[in-house]
Amino acid sequence: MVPVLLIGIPLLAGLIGFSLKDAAAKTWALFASLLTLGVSLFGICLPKDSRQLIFNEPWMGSLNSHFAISLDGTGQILCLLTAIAFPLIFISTWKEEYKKAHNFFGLMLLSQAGLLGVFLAADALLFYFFWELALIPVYFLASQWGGEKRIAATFKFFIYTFLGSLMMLIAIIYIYFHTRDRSFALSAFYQAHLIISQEAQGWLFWFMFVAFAVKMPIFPFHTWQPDTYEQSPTAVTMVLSGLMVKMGVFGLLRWLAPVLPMGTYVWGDTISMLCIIGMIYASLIAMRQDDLKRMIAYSSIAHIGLMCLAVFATTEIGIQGVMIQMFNHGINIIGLWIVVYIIEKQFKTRKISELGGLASKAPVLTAMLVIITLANIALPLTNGFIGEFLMFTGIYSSKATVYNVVFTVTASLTIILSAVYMLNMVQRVFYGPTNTLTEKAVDIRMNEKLVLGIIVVLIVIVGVYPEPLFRLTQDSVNALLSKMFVKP
Amino acid sequence: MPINYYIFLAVALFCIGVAGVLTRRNAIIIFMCIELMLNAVNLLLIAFSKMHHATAAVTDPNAGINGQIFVFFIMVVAAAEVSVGLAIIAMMYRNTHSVDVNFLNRLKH
Amino acid sequence: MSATQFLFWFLSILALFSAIMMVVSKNPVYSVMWLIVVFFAISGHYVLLNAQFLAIVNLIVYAGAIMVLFLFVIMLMNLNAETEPQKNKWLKIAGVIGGGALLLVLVASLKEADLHNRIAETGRGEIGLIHNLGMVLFKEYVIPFEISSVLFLSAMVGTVVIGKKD
Amino acid sequence: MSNYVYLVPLFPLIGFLINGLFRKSIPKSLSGLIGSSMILASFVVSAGIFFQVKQEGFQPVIVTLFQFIHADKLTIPFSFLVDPLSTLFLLIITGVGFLIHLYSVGYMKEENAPDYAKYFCYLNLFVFFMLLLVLGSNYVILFIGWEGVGLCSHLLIGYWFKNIDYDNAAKKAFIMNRIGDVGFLIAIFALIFKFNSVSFDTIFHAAPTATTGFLTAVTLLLFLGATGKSAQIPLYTWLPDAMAGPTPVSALIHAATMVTAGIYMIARSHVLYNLAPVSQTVVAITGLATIILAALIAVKQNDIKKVLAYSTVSQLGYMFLGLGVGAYTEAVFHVLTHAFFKALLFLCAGSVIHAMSGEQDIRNMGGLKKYLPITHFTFLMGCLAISGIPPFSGFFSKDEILTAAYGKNPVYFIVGVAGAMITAFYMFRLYATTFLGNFRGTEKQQHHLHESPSTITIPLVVLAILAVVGGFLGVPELFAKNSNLLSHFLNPVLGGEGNAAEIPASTEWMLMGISTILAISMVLYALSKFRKKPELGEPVGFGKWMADKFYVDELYDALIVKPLNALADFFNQVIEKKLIDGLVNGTGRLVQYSSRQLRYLQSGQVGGYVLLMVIGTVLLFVVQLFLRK
Amino acid sequence: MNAIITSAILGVIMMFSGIFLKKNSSIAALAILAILILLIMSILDMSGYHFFQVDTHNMLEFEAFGHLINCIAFACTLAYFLLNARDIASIGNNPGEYFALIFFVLCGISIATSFNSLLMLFIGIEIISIPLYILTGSDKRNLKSNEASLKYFLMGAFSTGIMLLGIAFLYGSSAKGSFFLDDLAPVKSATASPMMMTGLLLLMISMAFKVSAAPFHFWTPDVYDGAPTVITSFMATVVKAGTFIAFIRLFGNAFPDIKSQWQIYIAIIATVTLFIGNITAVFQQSVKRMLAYSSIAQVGFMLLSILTLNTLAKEGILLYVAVYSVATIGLFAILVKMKDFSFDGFNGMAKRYPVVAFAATIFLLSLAGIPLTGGFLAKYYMIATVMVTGSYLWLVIFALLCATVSVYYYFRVIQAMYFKDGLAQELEIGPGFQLMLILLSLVIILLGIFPQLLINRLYIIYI
Repeated sequence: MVPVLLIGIPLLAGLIGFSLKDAAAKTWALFASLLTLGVSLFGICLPKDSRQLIFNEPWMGSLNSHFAISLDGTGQILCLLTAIAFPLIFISTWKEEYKKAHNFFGLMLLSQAGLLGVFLAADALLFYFFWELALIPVYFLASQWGGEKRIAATFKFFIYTFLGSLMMLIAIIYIYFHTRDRSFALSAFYQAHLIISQEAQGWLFWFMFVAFAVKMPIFPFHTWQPDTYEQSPTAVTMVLSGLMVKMGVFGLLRWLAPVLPMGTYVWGDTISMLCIIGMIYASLIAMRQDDLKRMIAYSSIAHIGLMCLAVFATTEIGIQGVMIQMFNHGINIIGLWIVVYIIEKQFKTRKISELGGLASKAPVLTAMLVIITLANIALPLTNGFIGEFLMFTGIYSSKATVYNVVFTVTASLTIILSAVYMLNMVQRVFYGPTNTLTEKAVDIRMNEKLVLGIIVVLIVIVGVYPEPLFRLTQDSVNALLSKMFVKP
Repeated sequence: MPINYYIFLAVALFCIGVAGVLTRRNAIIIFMCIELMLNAVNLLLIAFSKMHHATAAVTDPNAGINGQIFVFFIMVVAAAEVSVGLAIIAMMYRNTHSVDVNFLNRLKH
Repeated sequence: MSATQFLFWFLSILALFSAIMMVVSKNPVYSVMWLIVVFFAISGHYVLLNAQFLAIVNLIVYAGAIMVLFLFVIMLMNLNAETEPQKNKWLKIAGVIGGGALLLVLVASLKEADLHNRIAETGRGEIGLIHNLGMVLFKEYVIPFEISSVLFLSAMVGTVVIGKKD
Repeated sequence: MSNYVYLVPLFPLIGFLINGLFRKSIPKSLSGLIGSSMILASFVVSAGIFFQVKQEGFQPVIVTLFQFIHADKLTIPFSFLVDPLSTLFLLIITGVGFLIHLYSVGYMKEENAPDYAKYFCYLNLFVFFMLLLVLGSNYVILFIGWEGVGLCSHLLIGYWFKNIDYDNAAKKAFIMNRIGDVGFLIAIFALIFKFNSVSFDTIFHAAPTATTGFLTAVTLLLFLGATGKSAQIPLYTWLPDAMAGPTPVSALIHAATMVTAGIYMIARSHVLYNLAPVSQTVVAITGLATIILAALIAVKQNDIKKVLAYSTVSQLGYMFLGLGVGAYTEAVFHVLTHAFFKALLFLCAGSVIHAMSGEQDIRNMGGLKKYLPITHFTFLMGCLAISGIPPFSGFFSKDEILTAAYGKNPVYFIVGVAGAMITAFYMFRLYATTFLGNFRGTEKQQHHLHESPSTITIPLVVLAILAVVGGFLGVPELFAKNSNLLSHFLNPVLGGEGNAAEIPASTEWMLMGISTILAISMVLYALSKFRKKPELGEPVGFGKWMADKFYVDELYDALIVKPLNALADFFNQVIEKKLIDGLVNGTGRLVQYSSRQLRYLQSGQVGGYVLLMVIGTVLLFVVQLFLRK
Repeated sequence: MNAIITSAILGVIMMFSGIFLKKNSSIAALAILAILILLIMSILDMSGYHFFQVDTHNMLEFEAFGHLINCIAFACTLAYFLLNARDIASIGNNPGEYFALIFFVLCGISIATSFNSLLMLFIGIEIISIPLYILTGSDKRNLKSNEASLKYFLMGAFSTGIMLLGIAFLYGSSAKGSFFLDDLAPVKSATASPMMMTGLLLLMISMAFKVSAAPFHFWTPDVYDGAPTVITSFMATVVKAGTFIAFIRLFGNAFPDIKSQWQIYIAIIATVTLFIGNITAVFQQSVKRMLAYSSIAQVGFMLLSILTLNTLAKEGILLYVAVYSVATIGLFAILVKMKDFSFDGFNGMAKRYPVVAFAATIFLLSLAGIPLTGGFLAKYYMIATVMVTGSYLWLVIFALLCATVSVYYYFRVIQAMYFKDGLAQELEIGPGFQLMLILLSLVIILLGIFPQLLINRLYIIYI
């Protein structure tokens, strides 16, 4: 029942939201998202084998597709992230005045429903449905409330992802016809690789991977991202980079690597190369960005690249790291966006070169940002460290490739680079003397303080005592790994 | 007569009709060319009907009669088409005083 | 060469020739005339093939009714040679080539058809007689016969809608 | 007692939290008090631990707080290791740390309350991480402290963040450390891969099973980390810039404690190094090179703190030399003494700067002897100690390292002694130029020259005493049997002389003599050279090279920074915008274009349409004809 | 049989209604009533209540599939009337006749969905075509309308000629010398004789023309563009559906055994259709014309079902026809109310007419094949039916690439409605109209989530 609620609450709330008055819609959305958070927490507290966590009803008879959703380990952590993220987003942008606000919040909730659906679906067709359902509202949000070049940018984003998901659709159908009893069920998909030949797995892999690679995004499928992030309203950017990006990694973990183990194994090295190229490439570009949003966008590309790399290392430690890092990255980057949002609200600019010296005017904001930054560059005792440490360990001890050491070493260069660009940003925005623009800067308001406070607390807690997350993900990691192919 | 002769004759007439449609601009002439095509088909059908008759007459005295019935229907339909077609052409002539199919060329690209 | 064969060849050549004339002649009226000749030739073929009924119908309906209708229209619009603007040369050539190409491919795809032993018998067989046709038409083909009334009705209505002045 | 070891880092943490969270509300006096008292508390605890540890037959204790990470078969507890080595460092950190906190209370008076609180909260945080570093019972905890202290040094160097240069220095420090840290991290990954654990005891027990090649790689990577943290070639350039921070910070972080983390770490993993002779050689040679390079640069520096910074670098070089030749105890001993006298020197410098109201250039000083008697005296003690004049502390520690170096390879010894001579020279150049001669500063400065307040002078005195007598903790066996308390104390951990070669007593006497005589002569030469006419002009020739630090920074800039930026720009402008994005948009444009062209098929002319249809038909038939064959 | 006879009778009734009823609105009302009757009749027919027991001498053959298609077509027509009946009546001066002709077309469609002999196919197609020639030209004063009707007529007649030639060859090659679909295919040998292939190809080409598949589609854009918008709506949806079913029925019942020999041509035609339809649509400036091209593109997808002719194909085409017709009718209904058909004409629609904009968005999303709309499942079936055969994967990929292109031009409208601001033009629409649009969009979403509501009807057997 819990998964149904998780999807149903935001869905219904969103639909209702369309009909509300603007002011009411805002409160309504916050309320709904908090409710969702409560449900998801409840679901996580339930015992792993509880019947409450699974829902399965026949859906499209002739296609033998079921409305099957289950809140298992892989999804749990991301559902938690999604459930946490939305209230944070709503609170942090509480003061924002959207025109047609009821539509805005309605769409936001719909996108949440879609995201949760993606993370919960246990049926390929359903997964595809939610995959798109999450995309459409975000598209509307971004091109309705975005910047001046929004239409072109977001449309590019839409075409990109749509093409990707169509490719995935082909793969899904192909696999569906090769399951034993013509079914879309996840379990059936996990069996399909026994029937599908290795060559077929080879090309199927790409068909699926493209969809996920675009979402993550992996070099060279990434060019939609900076523009879209730059043009979208910050609230949407948070959804995009904090949550939707995870759809890609999640898809990789749950729908690709275990479903096509041979394909994944065969192409592993190629993809890893792409990931590493992308990481370094993005980090270098991030060093030269002057727009805060673009800078963060590229840094996100680099971080996601690492996750993808760790997935293809197919080691338990690595994948555990990915799971945890997905959560952490979501939290951290949302924090960063909030800071960007605050800055943009105050100074009407995101240009790093036009800012400076905020530290003396807004010490609290500075402190918060510094902590989030440190988490982003994976300093010990922040959540970032846990994830990246595990992932790197996993990559190094990977049996899936013979280049594990090379990968580790080259990838670890980004540890340095990330420090370079993040510190640059902090220094040029917050340190140094104030200028005419930042003269009359004021420190953050209560709601922002609250949100950032929560984020910082999460960062530190997870960084110091990650045990709960380990326990949350342990089993599902084993389950996934048991289905992947690792050369003995 | 060998059936091939009829086939090739009909096809030839048909293609002359097609060529006419392609080369002329006068709507009426084009329409007449189309009529020619139909007649070619009629001829072919009757030839076939006789062919089938020749092969199966012993078992079924009416063998191959369908072809001729079909021709009958084609004529019927053709007549109907002609009435409509000429009406359309007349309407166009009334509005433009031309029967040139390329005279009106508002709809393109 | 028997009379039948002679007639066959004569009618065929006549049909083809007058068809070509119909296409090439500048003056629409001539075209109509040539087309009527074609119809007569074809009717001749029908007679050869012992399909007298259709031969007659062809003459009455086509050569009689339809072509007269055409003639009326042409006269009505008094179109003569000058009134028809000519297509430019290249399109004409393209058209001819197109028709020729179609002929070629059709012939090519039909020539393997092993019909050398099949013949369309001339001068014999009762099926072309009005009696037999009638029997079949009003037995097996009564449904299409009835339904074609709908066709006529719609054609009639259409002609009225289009034709009547308003 | 040692089960309460977690109290030691806990106190500074509390101090950090209090000062950090209530920085706005609490008054200066209180925050200073909290800051220092917390350190004092943990010093007391550590002292208690020390007395327990130094009893005979003490077995190292591991105190586990909680499971930090466990994934797959890898479990990393958050646990502390109490043994002589860590205890010794506890004492150094908390002890010296406390003195410097005390000193700071006076030194930072001018700051306004929130910044004052911020300063102490950073300082406490630093101590916390430093303690974590030395207490950690496995490499990951050590690494946590490792990066933590890096962070704090970054924050403290950039303490006066309004000054862009200081920020740059701070950034440089952090990034250079990060480079080293990556090496460290990779080493940890390798260790995990090999031994499936990160805790010291497990690894050290299993180490002999690993191949030498593997161990060499790991130790070299660890050493890379150490060069970053402890400012050795090639990653030393951040330390001199780090002098941008407040002087006490330089004293605590960049002289006494943090920079010695590398030595601690290598001493910790000496088991691995003993198994990897190649790495040892590398360590030794790097140490030597650093000694000479830094010393030479120091000779021509005129900023009082810069001189001390470079001398720190070269002193650290001695420690690495010691580690390289397997004289771990000696190295640690030098860490101890160096902590005393270098902290002392820095604090004196601070006192001088304080008195000169911010002036740091020694060419504008001189003759301060009579204005700042206490400072002058303590500074002199420091100089003697660092120059290795018997019986000051520096003499013993440095000498033991040199002796051990000789045992390994006479060349090491010669170079080391040369370094010692240069050290003596520039230290006394500094001393003479600052305190002797007559005052060269402005009237205003001269007007309010004055001895610093007691909060500043007391630490000086204490440290001076330690600098003088500290050496007797490790008197060589040469003088009296079992006189080397330190090595006896550390024996359980570092196993006495490690694999340093034994050399006959007579030779040892001789070496000691040589080095001593040379050092003293250099001291006298420097005094005679600079007491009357200090060099004030711009250096020329080789001197200029030394003064400009052999252009190492410029070299790095040209070799690494510039190309990297160029590459980044290339990616950003060409690959990203032109190539990839161009490709994507190009597809779109292609569709548009073909659409515009295809439209012309729709000519609007029936003839054309029919023609196209016929052509289509013909083509289909052609296909069919082909397929039929 | 119910459908055929009833529609004919109703046609006649509508024909005379013009005489007795003066007001357009009342004629429209009568038409709506009539179509309702027709729908009910055919539903009854499907449910096994045959009112007219006629021995068709095997000329017609009624089966669930055909009945279902009839129902869909009539239901769509009902929706179409409910939305646009008044607009139809006000095309010209003889409203009764327009409706009469539409009913004759429906009669033709119900023949085309149940023919069993080439003769009936021919007559059915003609009964569909001839009234359409008229309706296209029904806006007599409008030269565009004249031109469209002339072009349509000439090319239509031409394609009829081709079709007849094809039929002639098939007749010649059929062993028994009959026009029944069952007798056309080769008896013993699984390979078609050259003459049969010739006839089959010619027939395929003419059918391709009727459903406007490239490269025989050239009449479509001009005719759709020139015809009165209401009529375009009818032609692009119900008529296209009917003729397409004739197409699939012809090849499904006549030549299923020699599929392997003609599949490739369908594949070629489908490829060309997808390419030309989608690519050309991209650059259109008028939404009406864009929809014309999009209808071509959609046919490209539908053709995939003829390619395979398996169960999935039958189910899929059913869904596809229904969803596509509903969406297109909805869009045209909006278009009918507009003066300016250019994309900019839609600017700011969302602000002024949120309901209309929302419905239009759903329709467009469905046409673009976005999940949760029926359009997605329709496309899904088309892809699946090809993929299950294991061959022609390239065609699937190509089709999906084209689908991506189609997103471009469909979303241009959405962007105009929602993201571009501008003065939306005045539309005279009542609440009923808006309600109807909402209903249609709900139908689309419903079919997008529960397709079996429609598909399962195929398998319900009535005695």
